[in-house]
Amino acid sequence: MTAVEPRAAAGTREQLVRALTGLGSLQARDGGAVTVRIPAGALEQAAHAAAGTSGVRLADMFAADGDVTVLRLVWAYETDKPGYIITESEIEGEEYPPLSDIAPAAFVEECEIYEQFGIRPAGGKPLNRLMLPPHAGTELPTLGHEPSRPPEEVHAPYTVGGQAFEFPFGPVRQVGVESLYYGLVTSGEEVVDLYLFTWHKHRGVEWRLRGKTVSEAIFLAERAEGLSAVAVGWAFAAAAEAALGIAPAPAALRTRAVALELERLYNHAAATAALCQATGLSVGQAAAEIALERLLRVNAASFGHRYLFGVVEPGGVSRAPDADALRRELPGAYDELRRTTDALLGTNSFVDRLEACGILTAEQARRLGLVGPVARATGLATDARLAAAAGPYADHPVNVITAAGGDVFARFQVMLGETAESVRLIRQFLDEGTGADRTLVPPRASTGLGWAESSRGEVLAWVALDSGGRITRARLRPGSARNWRGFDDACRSQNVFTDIPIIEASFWLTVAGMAR
Amino acid sequence: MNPLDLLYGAGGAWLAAALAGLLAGSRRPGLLTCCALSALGGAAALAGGGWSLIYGNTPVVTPGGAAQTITGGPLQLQMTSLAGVFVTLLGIVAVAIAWYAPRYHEPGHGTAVYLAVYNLALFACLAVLAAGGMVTFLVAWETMSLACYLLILRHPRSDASARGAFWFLALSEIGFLLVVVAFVILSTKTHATGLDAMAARAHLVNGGWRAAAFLLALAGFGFKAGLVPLHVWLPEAHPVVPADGSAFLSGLVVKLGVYGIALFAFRLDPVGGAWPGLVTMGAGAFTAAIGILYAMGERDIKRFLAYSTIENAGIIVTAFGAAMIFHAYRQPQLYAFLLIAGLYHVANHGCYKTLLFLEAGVVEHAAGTRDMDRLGGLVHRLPRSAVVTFVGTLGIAALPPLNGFVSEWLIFQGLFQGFRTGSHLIAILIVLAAATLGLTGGLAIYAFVRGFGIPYLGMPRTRQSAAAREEGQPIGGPALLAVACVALAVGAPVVLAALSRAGRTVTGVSLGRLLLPGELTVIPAHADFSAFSPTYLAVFLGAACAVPTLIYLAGRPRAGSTSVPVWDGGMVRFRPRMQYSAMTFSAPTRVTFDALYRPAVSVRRASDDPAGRSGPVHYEAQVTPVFERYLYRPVIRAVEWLADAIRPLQSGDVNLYLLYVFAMILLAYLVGAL
Amino acid sequence: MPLWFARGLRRGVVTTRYPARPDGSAVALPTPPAFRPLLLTREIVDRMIAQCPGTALSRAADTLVFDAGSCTACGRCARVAPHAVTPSGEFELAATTRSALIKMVPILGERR
Amino acid sequence: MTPGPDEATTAERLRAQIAAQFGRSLHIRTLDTGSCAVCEQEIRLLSAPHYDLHRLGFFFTPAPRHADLLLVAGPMVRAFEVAARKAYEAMPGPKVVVATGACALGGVYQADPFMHGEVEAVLPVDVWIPGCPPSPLALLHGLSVAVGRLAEKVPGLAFVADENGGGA
Repeated sequence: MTAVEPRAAAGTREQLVRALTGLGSLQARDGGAVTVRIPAGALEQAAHAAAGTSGVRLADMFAADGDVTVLRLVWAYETDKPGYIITESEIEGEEYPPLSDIAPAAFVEECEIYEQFGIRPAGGKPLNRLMLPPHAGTELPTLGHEPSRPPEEVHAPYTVGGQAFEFPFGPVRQVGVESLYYGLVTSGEEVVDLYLFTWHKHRGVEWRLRGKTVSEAIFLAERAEGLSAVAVGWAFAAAAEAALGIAPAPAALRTRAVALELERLYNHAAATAALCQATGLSVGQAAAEIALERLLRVNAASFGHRYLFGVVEPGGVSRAPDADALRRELPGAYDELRRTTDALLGTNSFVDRLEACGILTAEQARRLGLVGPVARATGLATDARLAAAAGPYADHPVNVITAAGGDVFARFQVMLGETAESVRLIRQFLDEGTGADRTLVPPRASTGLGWAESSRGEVLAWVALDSGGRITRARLRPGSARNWRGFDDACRSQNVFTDIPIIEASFWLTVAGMAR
Repeated sequence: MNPLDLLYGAGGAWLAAALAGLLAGSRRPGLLTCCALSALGGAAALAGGGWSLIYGNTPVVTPGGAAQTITGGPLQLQMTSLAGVFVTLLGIVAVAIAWYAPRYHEPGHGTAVYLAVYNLALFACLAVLAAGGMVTFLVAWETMSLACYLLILRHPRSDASARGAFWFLALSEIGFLLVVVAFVILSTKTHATGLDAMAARAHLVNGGWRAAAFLLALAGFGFKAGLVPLHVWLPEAHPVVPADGSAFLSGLVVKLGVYGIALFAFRLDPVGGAWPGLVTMGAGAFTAAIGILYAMGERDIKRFLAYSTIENAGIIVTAFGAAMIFHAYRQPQLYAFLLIAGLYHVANHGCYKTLLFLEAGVVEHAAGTRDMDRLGGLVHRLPRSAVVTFVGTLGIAALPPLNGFVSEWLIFQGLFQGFRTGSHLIAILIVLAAATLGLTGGLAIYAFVRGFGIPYLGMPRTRQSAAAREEGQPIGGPALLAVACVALAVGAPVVLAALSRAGRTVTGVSLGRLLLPGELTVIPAHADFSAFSPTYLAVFLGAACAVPTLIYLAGRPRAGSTSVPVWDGGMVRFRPRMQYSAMTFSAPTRVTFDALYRPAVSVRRASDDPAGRSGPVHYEAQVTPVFERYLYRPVIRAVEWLADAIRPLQSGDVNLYLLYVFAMILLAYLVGAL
Repeated sequence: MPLWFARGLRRGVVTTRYPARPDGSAVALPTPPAFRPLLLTREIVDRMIAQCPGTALSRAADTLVFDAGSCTACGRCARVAPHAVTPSGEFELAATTRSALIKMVPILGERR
Repeated sequence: MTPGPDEATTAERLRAQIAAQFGRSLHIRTLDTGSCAVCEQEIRLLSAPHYDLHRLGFFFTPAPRHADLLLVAGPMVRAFEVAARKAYEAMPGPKVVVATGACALGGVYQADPFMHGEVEAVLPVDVWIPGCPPSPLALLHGLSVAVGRLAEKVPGLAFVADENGGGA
């Protein structure tokens, strides 16, 4: 693979935009996102230009089906003025340039697009099955037209020479965890390869969002990844708002931000509990779960839902938090968590299992386009909250917590840092005042991109609306959909099977978010 | 009338079989005749060998009179009890293979030649064992080597068989050279060519010469016996021979090497002093351990079995070496006991290894491959073979109640009594050897759990192995050997009685009652040490298995019970790739002994895209053939270099050659002039 | 480990007594709506049905069919008619028949 | 079975019932048939100190072979159907299936090529627990109801529950 390496000298965002515009034409420019139309011929060149600029990451890639399939690449720009650049190109025929050769992060999306739209990267590299199970009884509907021929069996780890075998695990795994199939390819000792089937949970959310109004759609959107309901909801709402050209009231945005940070808090607490479970530290798990439960009760007390469902709505929020309850309850719950984590950091049997376990290098994270704590633990300061041109995170800049090492312990430390940061932010947002205003949504035909930083990393949403305000294409990309692709590399850095649960806990992803 | 006369019959029958094979083997009836004759010869050899165990040594006879025969010396024949053990084995193996061959081979020209050569090889082996003089021995030995070389060349077009045959021939010839020198030393020093005469006058030779002769013989025969590092021909040759051929090589030819060692160690020149024994024992133990470790690294059933042959040869030689030590330390009983134990293991290994190779042939024909990782689930497809193979596997894994266990137990009992030498150092060294054999035994069980489990149990890994059928596959021969294995276990007392008689003719020590005080109990040479009865053990284990079975059958719940598939985590279905493979099964050993294996690991994928791999994963861990690479390759290179260095002399240009001649003459004149 | 032991002791018992005793934390939980038949009109009901993101609400003539099983307690119906719809506060809803979760609410608001 | 009039004895009765019929332990296997990961979080919390369902004699088991109760969340994605059936068949009788959460009860998704939309379409559900997600308390209540169903399913036993009139 000859992936393009970024040049040392970072061009400014405007330079890149100009470079891309030179190849095509500027479509739209709102808040954080710039849309450039690139002719299919120049797509490869454009991808080179973007991937070659340091601080630019391929954040997402998806297609939409009209009379002709349109391929959109979302580039996250992370240095001087963070934001997003969307390139859209109309693809005639079955093939488009092999983008994953330029930006490896595109591979999973290439597979997904092939499944859904039947267009594939030129060069005929084998693509994996992602969402559509091979054993599906009925023919599953796709967003676009069918692929000419179905993708090859996922990773088919037919171990030629038979010097390794596949250790099957799942889809029904331990109690109280999501369905997921691990194919653990091992030579008896080391982890040769690890691959995942997530289609046991593929619910076709993007498919069923079509034809709904954004207000109806957000109900399903936030259930795409329930543990990041606020983040996904916000990203989706923001996309809708961008499309409809409305800006929610600052108070409403602060409400969202409070909810978002609460969500981050309880997720990190849950991850801590999972880490304890994976390392066999039951007492720590119990302590962390006490903190988790208290945080969830804070959520319930302040927003009326333990998992903050239904808080975010297009145009604003459905309800404001009970600020007094929050001020009253949160510090206690947070101290509970903090005491537990402090004790954990003092427990060698715990820390030793975390250190040098499931290592990912910054290089890997960058190439794979990883986001969230996983990426930040490798030293990449990537955070979608920085990309806010306005709103609470612009007024109260978040200081991004990073760590070096990229191992489980680094991820744990990032989580700890972020919990403290979240509490600080919540306090500031509350002090500035939160509200439940909701601007109503006049329908109009347009498209928009939205984003939010969930506890698992950047969530992206993109919607295209028709004149009736109904969705023609909605793209949801929760953090999980990104970070699972780093999981097998992290596991392969390890030779011990028993570390895999620890690594999984430290990623703290959901299958739901991946399978949607 | 003595055993020798029977053996004339056997030899004649095999020559006839060879002739029949050569003339008519290309058609089914001729093939059958050939095999029938071969079996007849086998039966005769079996009878003769068996008889000679009881009869003792026959006098040396010279059928051609003292006249110089084509052998360049008088043809001297003699049947000794020591050789009798091997002749008996030869008989059993010959019968089993003769029973097996007609179904295994397709009639045809190649087969005809092959069978002819094979019967010739049988004859030559018999001649080796019946040789009463050194010239006869050497001629027979060389004939045997060449015959085996032709056997290995069954499919001369394939490079593999050419390589295997070459390795065999090259090493045999080197070995032969050493053996010749050893014999020459003895005969010149003893002024005798008859083996008896040599043995009788051996004490006249001074220690240095005798030691030299012994070491030469040990090395020379070691090439045949597969002593590490002289073993390299086995894994190369066995895979390319037809199954019965490799069965013959492992079951017998290797044993002839062992016979040669025994011949020198115990009969011709029992060297004084402990160190030759120590050398022999050390070589044996080393061979055993290395052999089984390499066996763990093999996926090809035949190569796997070949390495296990090396291991067993090592065990036998260890026993012989220990026997020599005890001899040097005036422990006649243990000396005799370990010799007997070693011979016992010879017989056992001859049976089950032949069996396993024959069954490997069945598997190869039925499933189209010998690669364990492409087999699987054969127990449902080849049930008869599975049962027979299982018996052989129990035997070779030295698990009670089968024969392998008996002989290995005896060997261990002998080694554990190393303290009786009185010398601490020697005692420690012997126990060290015992420990090595212990490790070997443990690994052997591991290896054969794999060797049986991977091909026979689980799911078939390829379509071919799923389509394997038993119809038309030979079974008689292996079954006979399975019976022999059980007999050798249950009938241990009888066997030991016979062997102790045979041993007496060599060692002069009579163990009879000391070894077998009761009818069915065995005492390892010293009553105060330990005792056990293979027969009772077999019976007891049989009962121990039967009782729970009966209880289960009796107490099986009558109530209706539902059977549901195994809980597989909700997978759509198990796939063959999800089962332990041969190489993953042995991965722990590979990791533990990686200093020896030096595995070179390579992982390849159809697309090694860092953003999500795709396509088949190809994982290989190649074991480095240490001895080939670091011992033989340099030698080969040196030889090649020498050849290159000489080549320029021969330009093929006549004038140049004339110049050489002229120069030579000139030189001669000059020399003459001076 | 001793440290954890000490923490555990200091932490005391947090375990709920439920089901022996009711649990205080239940009050904050989102619960399916309770309808005031007298304040319901067809028009209100239809608007609520339109707002319901799931399949919990439907109308058969003059009865509002409310399927508590399908209800996600999102509260959208309550926002349509805050006076007619209030949280039921009932969370012990588990039933042994599906039909037990379906409630028929007469629409009596028309009468007046 | 809604808890009897006498609240204080509910837990006692539950424990007694479990003790009587299931040797002091009723084992639960959970299934995720396409949930949004929140129901799983709530189920995990059942064994957390705040709810600690072990005190009532419930235990989680990873192997359906040992399970008496199948706790199913999610809208039963068709691709998961095989696994769901296998898990159910792997359980020894008597067994109950508890559908957990609005998805499992058909409140969020309708039947379509992707999913059945509710658990009932594939497995014989005995107890329905509403809620999105059902809180741990709701789950505890649901489990107590399930014990009642399970008790009814055990043939020819005197039900402790019925004796003190709590059998529903």
